[in-house]
Amino acid sequence: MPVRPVIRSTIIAFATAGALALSLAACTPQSSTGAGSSDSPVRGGTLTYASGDAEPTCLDPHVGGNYPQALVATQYLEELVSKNTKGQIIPWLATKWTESKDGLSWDFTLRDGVKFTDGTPLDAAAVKANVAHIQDPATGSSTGYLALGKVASTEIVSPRVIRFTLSQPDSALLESLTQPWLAIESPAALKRSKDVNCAHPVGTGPFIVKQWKKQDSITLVRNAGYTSPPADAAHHGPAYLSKIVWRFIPDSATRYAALKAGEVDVIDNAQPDTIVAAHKTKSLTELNAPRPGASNRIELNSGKAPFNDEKVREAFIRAADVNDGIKTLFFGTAKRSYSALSSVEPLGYSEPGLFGYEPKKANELLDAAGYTTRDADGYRTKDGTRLTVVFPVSTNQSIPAEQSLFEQIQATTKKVGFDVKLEPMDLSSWYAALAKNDYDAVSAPYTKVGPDVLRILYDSASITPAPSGYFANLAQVDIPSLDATLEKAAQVSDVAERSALYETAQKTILEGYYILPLYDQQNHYLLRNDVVGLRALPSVSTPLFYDTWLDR
Amino acid sequence: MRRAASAGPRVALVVCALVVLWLLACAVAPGLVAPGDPLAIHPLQGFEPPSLAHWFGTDESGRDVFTRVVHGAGPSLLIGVAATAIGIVLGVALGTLAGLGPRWLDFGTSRLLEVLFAFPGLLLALLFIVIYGPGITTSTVAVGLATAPGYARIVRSQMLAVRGAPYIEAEVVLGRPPLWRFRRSILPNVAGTLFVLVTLGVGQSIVWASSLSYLGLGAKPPTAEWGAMLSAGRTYIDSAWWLTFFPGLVIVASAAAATVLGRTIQGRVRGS
Amino acid sequence: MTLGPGTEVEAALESAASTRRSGRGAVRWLSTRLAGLLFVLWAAATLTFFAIRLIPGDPAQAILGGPGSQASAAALAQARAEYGLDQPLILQYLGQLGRYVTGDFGTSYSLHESVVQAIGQQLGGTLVLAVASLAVAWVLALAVAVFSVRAGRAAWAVGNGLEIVSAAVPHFWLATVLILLFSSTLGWLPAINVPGPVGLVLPVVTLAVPLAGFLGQVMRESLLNALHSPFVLSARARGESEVGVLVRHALRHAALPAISLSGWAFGSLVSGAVVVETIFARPGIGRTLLRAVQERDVPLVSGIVLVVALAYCLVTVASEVLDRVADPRLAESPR
Amino acid sequence: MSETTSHSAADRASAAAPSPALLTVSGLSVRFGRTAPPVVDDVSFEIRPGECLALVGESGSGKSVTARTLVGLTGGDARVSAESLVFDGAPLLSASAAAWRRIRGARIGFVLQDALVSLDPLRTVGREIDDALRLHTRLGAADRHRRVIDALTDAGVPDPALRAGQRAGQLSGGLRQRALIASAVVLNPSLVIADEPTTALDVGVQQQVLGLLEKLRAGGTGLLLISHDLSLVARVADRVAVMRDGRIVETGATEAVLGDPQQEYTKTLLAAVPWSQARGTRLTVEARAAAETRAVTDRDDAHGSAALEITDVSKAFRTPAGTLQAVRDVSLRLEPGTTLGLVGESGSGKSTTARIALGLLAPDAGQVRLLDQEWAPLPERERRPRRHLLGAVYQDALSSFDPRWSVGGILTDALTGGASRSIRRYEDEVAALLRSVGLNPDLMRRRTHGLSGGQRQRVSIARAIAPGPRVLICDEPVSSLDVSVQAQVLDLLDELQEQRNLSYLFISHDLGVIRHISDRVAVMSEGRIVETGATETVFSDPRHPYTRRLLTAVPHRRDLTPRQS
Repeated sequence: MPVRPVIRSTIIAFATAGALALSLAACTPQSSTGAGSSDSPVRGGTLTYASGDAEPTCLDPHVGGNYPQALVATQYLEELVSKNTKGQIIPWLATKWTESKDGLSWDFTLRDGVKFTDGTPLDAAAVKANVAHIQDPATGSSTGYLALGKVASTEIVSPRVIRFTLSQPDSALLESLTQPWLAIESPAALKRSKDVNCAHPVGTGPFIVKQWKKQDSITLVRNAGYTSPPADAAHHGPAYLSKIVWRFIPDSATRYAALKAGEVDVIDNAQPDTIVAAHKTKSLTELNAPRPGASNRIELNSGKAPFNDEKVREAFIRAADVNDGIKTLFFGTAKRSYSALSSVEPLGYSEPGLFGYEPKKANELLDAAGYTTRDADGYRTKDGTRLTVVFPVSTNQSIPAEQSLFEQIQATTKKVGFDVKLEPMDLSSWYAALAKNDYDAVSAPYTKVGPDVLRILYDSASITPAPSGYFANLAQVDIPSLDATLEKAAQVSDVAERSALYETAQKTILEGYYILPLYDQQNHYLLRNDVVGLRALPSVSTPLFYDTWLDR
Repeated sequence: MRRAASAGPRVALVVCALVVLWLLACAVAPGLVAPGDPLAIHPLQGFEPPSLAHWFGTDESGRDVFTRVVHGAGPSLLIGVAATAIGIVLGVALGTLAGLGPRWLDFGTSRLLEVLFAFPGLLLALLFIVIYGPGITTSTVAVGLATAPGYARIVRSQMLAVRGAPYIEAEVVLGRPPLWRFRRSILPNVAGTLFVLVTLGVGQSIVWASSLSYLGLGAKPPTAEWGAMLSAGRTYIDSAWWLTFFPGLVIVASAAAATVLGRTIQGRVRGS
Repeated sequence: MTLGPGTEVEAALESAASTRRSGRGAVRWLSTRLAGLLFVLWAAATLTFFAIRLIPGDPAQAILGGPGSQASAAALAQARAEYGLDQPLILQYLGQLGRYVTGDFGTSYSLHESVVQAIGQQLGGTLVLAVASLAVAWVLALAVAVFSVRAGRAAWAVGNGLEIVSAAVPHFWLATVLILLFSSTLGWLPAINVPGPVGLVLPVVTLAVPLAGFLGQVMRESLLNALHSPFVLSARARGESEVGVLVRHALRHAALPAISLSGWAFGSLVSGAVVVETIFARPGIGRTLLRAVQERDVPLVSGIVLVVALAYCLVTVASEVLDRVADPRLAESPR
Repeated sequence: MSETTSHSAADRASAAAPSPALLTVSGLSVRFGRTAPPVVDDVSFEIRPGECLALVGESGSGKSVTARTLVGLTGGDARVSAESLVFDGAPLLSASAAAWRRIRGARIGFVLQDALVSLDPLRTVGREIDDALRLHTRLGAADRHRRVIDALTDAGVPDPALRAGQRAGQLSGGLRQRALIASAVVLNPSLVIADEPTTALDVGVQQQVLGLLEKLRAGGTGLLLISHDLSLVARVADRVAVMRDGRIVETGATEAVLGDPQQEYTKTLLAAVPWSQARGTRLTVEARAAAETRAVTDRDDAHGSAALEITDVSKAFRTPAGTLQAVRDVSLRLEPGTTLGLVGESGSGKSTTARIALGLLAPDAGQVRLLDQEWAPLPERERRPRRHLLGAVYQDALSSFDPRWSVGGILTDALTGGASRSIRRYEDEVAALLRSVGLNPDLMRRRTHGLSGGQRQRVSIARAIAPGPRVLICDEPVSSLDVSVQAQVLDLLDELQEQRNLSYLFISHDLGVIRHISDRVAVMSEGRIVETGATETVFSDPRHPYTRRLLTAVPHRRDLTPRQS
């Protein structure tokens, strides 16, 4: 099942207009234009969205904070700031913001006249209540909590101005605030019980949660009094659609069949073969919006044998033939990545030379590493121990094509003597296996926009598990110099220096053969072509239906 | 049903026997039926439709589906046989306790079976797999566990029926002690039914196990196991029907063939 | 998921027969059944309680959003205290039983609502699906049985083959083929749950076809037996037409074992619902159960197990009542 | 009474002779499948109004198929041909399905044996009778109901309104058979075909059903009676047709055919009926030739120790309906080398007594002694060493064999006390045993289900005598056998008794069989022994009213005694 509920934290690059520009056009999410005849938007109508992601357990993205929550919350909750396709931070609920010289204090001026859908006005007190809500352990916020990690306190400067006081400079604060997990909700609504708020969160967004039929659908209706579109929206006033039925269809074949038959208008988590098929179908179009943050990659656990030996890591990477597989399995919809970061990340650094398929070299490396003998099954051994790579695979997070790719890696690395044990498991078991350090390789699609994701993923501090056993540094990279580089990068605001620091960090990671990058985190939407004006928000690539209308 | 056994189904019986023979050949010596390597990948030759070179087409990694189906017979049938064996052994143990033990034991065991029956089979299997983790072994055991109550019930009733049969009474009159009766008469007579149950059960267990594979709880990749193949191929149903069709076909064919054979043997055993 | 032809069906028939044998007065019969029902519920609750404790993983973690959560030690401790997970097992067990008696099934970890409420929301969908499938399976089975019994030897073979093959079809495979054919290719029927009966067609067919295979085999056999029985000969000798023989005599006899099988059929439908609800994206108990198991949602799993066991028992009792209506012999004391 | 009946029947037969035939069957042949030999082969007969024709024959003689062919219900793959088949002036052979339906139930009534299965067990008898009215008349529901009640009343069913609302399973054997007949004759058909209408009924009930059929015939209805029971036929039929292998071998007036049979087969059949032959007379012609008539010694007052002695035995069963006292204070004494016949109607407690004697059931009270030693109640363990002294022969021989064993295996097992089942080592002994029960040793390797009924019962007897018992308990050993086979088995039992000085406790519901084989008789009713004494004494001078009633209910065969005796 292609459901991918993950903790996806998103920190967006502090992007200056000049720095990005170049290759972004190719990678930025496009907006659907529609093939319809009329150009003037039609009001009304019901759009049905079919999500292959797991149904959220709570519609308030403060609680927990995963991608499925972000997907749906984008329709009814709004953030202080947003990001445009050029990567610039743009106003949303906050019209302007200022940073103090020392970088430890930020003032946000709020948009005037905005009301939550329960009638509560948006003011500084509301924002303060939201920050408090996210930081309250009882809320159980994970993503939002981490993103506000450096926020020490908030202060109501005036009804329309809120001040964030930081413990350290945070170059990623604004990007953090673009994320749906940090959306601003009605303070009155937040005072209700957790269960009620989970079922009916109240925000300022273009739609309102009307009904949640568990295991079936969420019904969203138009917010007639909507006044607060982000700065890059195509129109003003209420949304065109009068209703969105947000359905959960976990089975990919069913989802695509329903789209083809017109029972649903938009699907996410489109499978590679259906994307190709959709291109050949006149009534369907694709919206490709790769998720920001890290690329999809296999992390090699350097914390224990056999991958605590760099030679073995390199041998594994050299022995894995992935390019042909990606071509066939993804039908050309995914491009091979040689970077730790998503291709939408401007500071991403690629080094294809490190990842060439060179079985001969792999054999040499393994010989050098002491795996000189082979057992009856053809696997290499050292001191009687087989060269085994335990590879737990989350069936919730890895789509079938990706699982097949792992099988191919298993087959190609077998040629040089690796015994890769693929172990598909459900999410709970998968986390449990990781917590027990019971893995040698793993693919964990961590999304955290901006190069600061590297700090989460590869700082040695992230090896220490949380009480729950969770930890992010699955490659168990433990290099003091890397820690220092990443820490410094998170605080400097000089563009060139920051860029250089991140390049150094990425080089360290790639050249240490800690990871095998595969491709961007796939995020393909398929829609019927009478759905006009759908775009993915540039922040975390969630679709926004505010400008969308039905040309039928 | 004399009518069922006659004329028409004889052709079907031959066909089923051939299917079973073919499957057994595949399970015992897959290399002879399909000499290729079921795990050999050819990434650039993925998704090729059925052709002379690849009778059943190729899968997403360019593996020959026919070869995989043939090589999958072993693990798939093994799952079926092992699961059935577990179910039968448990069933026989419970059924013997209930059928031949003292009355209070029968009462207790029967109530236990009633409770187990109230758990739908998949639920039992799911619970078991969640406790012991997914995989070919656990799903086999899970299927075995889930089917055991059913077997136990049949064995119990068979035991009771045989125990009360006139020929057992005739043995009492001839002065045969209980253990003798159990060993020489009751068990061998119940065994006939058990054999039928095994034949019928293997087909069912394969279907069961394939459903667990669909839910991602079955065999580990890249094992050529029908349920897992079917489950993996289902994703590409829109573009590569052969990945779903052929493994599905052999599952249905083997389950159906086992059923027909089982029924035939059942007819023989009942001696009508 | 259903079991193949033969074993399971036979087992179910056997269980029905064992309750049949104890033909007693209505009151005594009912009270015995009710006592049995209570026992089954208690045992199911107990079994589930201890089985779930065997599941690896910390329930407190599941409460706080699953193993991927970054809950603090304090939060975990608080959750443990809140849900009584820090008490000795036996106290937890007794406490749970006590709460069950008062109708308190606890709060689902993953759905953040009371288990009763969650199941209440989902039960309807599954019941509609199960009842419709059972009805369709009945009709299909009866149609094939009548056809194959009435229309000669070839038809017999065809009917037999149809039943065996359909009983051997895995639900998810059938569902896939149906979606591909009727939804993707022909576009006649929706692949997902849409309002109105049309959305029910494919899932119901998916569940009903394998079930009909099982029921059909049983029905066909008993139909044939009935048609060859002396009382049908008597009826014919009275001038009864073939249709009259079927309607007034044979069908009722053919239905008897199928009625007895209803309890088992229900169980198999619930198993099948796990797969079918997932594929056809229908709300329901099956899909909820799968999710609850995957998310280690202990209260929800326990609740669903109990509800399913209860439903199974009720359906069994109902089928026995129906059995006694259809076959009044069962209700009378043996002379 | 019987004399009057047969005389009047003869009178009627001659008086009816000129009237046109109700049913004419000529050259009727029936075969199943294209190549199979005919089951009914060139059968011809006529039935006139008010006349009763009996088709008699053993199982497989084709009599039932003939009967079914006459109502057009031979079956799907049957091929029926006839020179003529005329009912009431209209040809039946070319009748359409619809025409057949108009005839069945309305103009030809058809009565099957055993109403328990011949009436739909799920419907009330009232509805079953009503079916015929609903199908053939346009009466309203109320009128039909009245007719149903009338039909039941006519059939001699007491309390008809109550019975109409009950199902066959709720009625006693006699009532339900009468209800079945009512359902066949409710529309006063001119011809009634009755296929074994009294088989499996107790003698008393048999009597009532025959009376009903006779009443019909007296009312002018033609009657075709299918039966294997010559005594029954003798009582009711005007004319008899004897069938064998699908052909009619002999036909004529009842007195003529039964009193002075011309065909060998008919003679054999008649001789086989155990009735008034002297004790010890062989029933089969061959056996009779071989054996001398055995001297009937007066063995009833022998003293000394009994072979089997049952003293004051009682046994009750708990049923949901209450306690059923199956056996009360039964005392029996079986003298060595003799046969004690235990006779009674179904449910009288015969079989329970047998099971107690066999040590299969523990008596609630009383005791059983075998060869003057304690036998029951006793723990099975203590009984086991002496089990070889007591053998048993059952009614259903087939089900008393482990279905997996061959004949040789069964007998080796019995010979070796369960030590072996391998025929090879004991081949000679088994062969001798088979010969001693009149079977070919070649049967050794056969399975029991491939044997005929007579062969099975012989194997069963061989098994019983293999361990060298002193006493055999025979529970209805010949009840399911055809009369000629029954004769052979009874002869065999007699022979073995002489050769081996066996004592038999012989249980049967058939007074003829009991009278034939027993030295002494015990009559059982409702769990009690109501009368016991020497066979001839009991039969010629019954003391107890129940015995008397039982004996009068049996059709007489005085006239039919074959000349040889």
